[in-house]
Amino acid sequence: MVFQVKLDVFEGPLDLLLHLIEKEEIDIYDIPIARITESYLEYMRMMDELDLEVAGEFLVMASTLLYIKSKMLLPSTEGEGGDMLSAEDPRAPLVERLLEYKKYKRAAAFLQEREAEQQKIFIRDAGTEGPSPLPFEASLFDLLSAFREVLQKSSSRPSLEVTRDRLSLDEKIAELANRLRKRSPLDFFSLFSLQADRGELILTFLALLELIRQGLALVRQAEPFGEIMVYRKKPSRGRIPEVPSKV
Amino acid sequence: MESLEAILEALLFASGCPLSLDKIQEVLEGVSRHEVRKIIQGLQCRYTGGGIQILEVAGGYMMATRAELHPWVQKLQRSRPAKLSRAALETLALVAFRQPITRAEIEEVRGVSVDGVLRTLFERNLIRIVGRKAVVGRPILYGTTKEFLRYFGFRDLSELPTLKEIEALTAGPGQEGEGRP
Amino acid sequence: MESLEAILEALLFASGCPLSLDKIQEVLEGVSRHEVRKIIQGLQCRYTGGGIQILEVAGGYMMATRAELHPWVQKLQRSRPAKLSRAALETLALVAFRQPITRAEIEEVRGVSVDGVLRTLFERNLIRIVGRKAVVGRPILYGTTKEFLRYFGFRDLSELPTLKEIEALTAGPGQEGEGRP
Repeated sequence: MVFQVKLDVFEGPLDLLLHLIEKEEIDIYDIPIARITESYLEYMRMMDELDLEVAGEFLVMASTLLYIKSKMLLPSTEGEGGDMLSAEDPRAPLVERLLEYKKYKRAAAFLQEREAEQQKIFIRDAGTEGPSPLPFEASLFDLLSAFREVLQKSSSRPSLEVTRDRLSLDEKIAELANRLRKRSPLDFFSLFSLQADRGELILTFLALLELIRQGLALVRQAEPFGEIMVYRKKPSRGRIPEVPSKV
Repeated sequence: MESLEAILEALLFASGCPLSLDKIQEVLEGVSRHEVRKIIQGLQCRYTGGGIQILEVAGGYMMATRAELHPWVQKLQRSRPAKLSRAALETLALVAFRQPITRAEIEEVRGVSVDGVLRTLFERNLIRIVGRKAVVGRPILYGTTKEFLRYFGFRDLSELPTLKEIEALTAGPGQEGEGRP
Repeated sequence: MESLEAILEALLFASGCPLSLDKIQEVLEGVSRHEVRKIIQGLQCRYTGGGIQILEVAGGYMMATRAELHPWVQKLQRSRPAKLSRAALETLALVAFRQPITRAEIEEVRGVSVDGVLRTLFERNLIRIVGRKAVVGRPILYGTTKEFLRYFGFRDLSELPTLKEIEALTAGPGQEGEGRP
C-alpha cells in the first residue's frame, strides 16, 4: 500500500478515516470494518516509524475500531441471526460521527473558497500606525481640570515644609523637556509629584504650558475625558512654532 | 453646501471598516436611509468599470479594490494576513454554522482538541464569547464576530448558506448519497 | 486586460502612503512615466467635484478626501466609539473580576495611579460605586454597570469568562496546536 507522506494533512482520526474511505471507494454506510481497521492501523504504524507524535485521539479511534471489529465478529448475541438492524449495527455510531464531521469539513472548504475570493480585494492600507484611532488634542480645559485634580490631591496631604530651592521656570521647562526626550508620551499625572508643594505644582504646569506654546510638546487624549498624554514634539525646522489655538 | 454624494464618497474612503447606515445617518444628520441607499447606488454606478468598488458587507458599506486587479495591488501591499489553516477553518465552520456552540461540542464533532485553534480564531477576532450554556459547568458559548462577516465577505449571518445548500453545491459525482439525517 | 486607469486607481486607493512614479512603474512594468502622468491626470479629472482627490505630494501621488469635507470626515472619526485604552481595559478588568474593589486595591495591582482611568470608565458608564469598604477610611468600592455588560456583550456577570478561561484563550506559547498528528 502506498502512503501519502504528508501525514500532517489529517486534522484528526475522523479526517483520516474519511480519507481512507474515500480512497478505497468504500460505501460509508457499509464500511468493511476489518479492512478499514487494518488500513488505519497501518497508517498509525507509519506515523510511528516516521517518528511523528501520534496524538491520543488517534489511539482512541484505533481502539474504537478494534472494538467494533470484535463486535462484528461475534455471532449476533441477541440471537437475531445475521440480519442486523442498522440501529444495532456496532458501526452505526461511527458512521454518524463521520457523516457529521463530513458536513463541517465541507463547510470549511466552502469558507476557504470565500476566503480566497475575499483575499483578492484590498481595502485601504491605513498606514503603518495601524488602525488606532487618531488621538485628538486635549483642550486647555481638559488640562486645567486635570491640574485641578492634582492640586486637590496634593492639598489633601499634610503639607511638608520643603526647604529645597525651587527651580526657576526656565529650569523647570528644561527639566520637563528632558524628561520628554527620554520618554514620550508621558502620562499627564506622572509629571506632578504629589509630594511637591502647591508652588512647585503650579510651576510644573506653567512649564508644560510653555512647552506647548513653543510647539515642543503636544497634549492629547485618545477620547474625550480620556487620559491625557503629553507627547514630545520635534521643533519644526524653518517654521515658526505655531501657538496651538486652544491654548 | 457640499453634495451629499461627495460627502458620502469621502466618508466611505476615509473609513477603514464597513460603514453602517446608522453611522452614515449619524454623520449626515437628517438624511433618510432611503436617500443614503440611493446615493450609494449612484456612487456604485459611477465606480463601475474602474479600479474601486463599493461593497455591502458586514452590515455596512465599504470601498475596496476590484478583485480582478489583485495581481497588481498585491505587488504593492505588504503581506496579507496568513490564510487560515484547515484546522482553523473546520473549527470556524462549526462555530459559524452551529453558533452558539461550546468547545466540547466542537471537539465532539472534530474528534480532536481545539484549544490552540480557538485561541488563533480569537486573536484574529473571528470568534467571540457570546454567553454560557445553561448546563453543568456553564461552559462558554462561542459565536462569530463582525470581522468574520467582513473576512468572508458576508453582508450578515443570514447570508451564510445552510449546510444542506453547501452539500448541494459541493457534492461531486460519485459521492455517496447521504439520505440519512 | 484591465485598463491601466483602473489598475492605477486601485493602486492609489490601496496604498497607505504617497505612491512614487518609480513605484508605479515597478508595478505596471513597461509603462512610461509620461503615460503614467497622463493617466493620473485623467483620473484627477474624473474625480473633480467628488469627495476624493488625487494629490501630488512630496513623494508621489496620493488619494485623499477633499479638504472641504473635513468636517464630515472628522465627525465620522470622532463618532467612532473610541476604543478603550490599554490602561482603561486593565483597570476595568480588575474591577470586573475582583468587584467590589477599592481604588487602592486596583493601584496595588497595576502599580500606577488609576485616577484618570477610573474617571474615563465613569464617564463611559462602565463602572459604578457599589458601596464602601468597612476598613479605615471607608474607601469607595467599585463595580461594573449594566452598560459594561452591554458593551462587552454579556447577559449577566456570571457569563464573564473566568481569569483561567481567559488565560487559556489568550496566553499560552502561541502555538496553534495544529498540524497534527
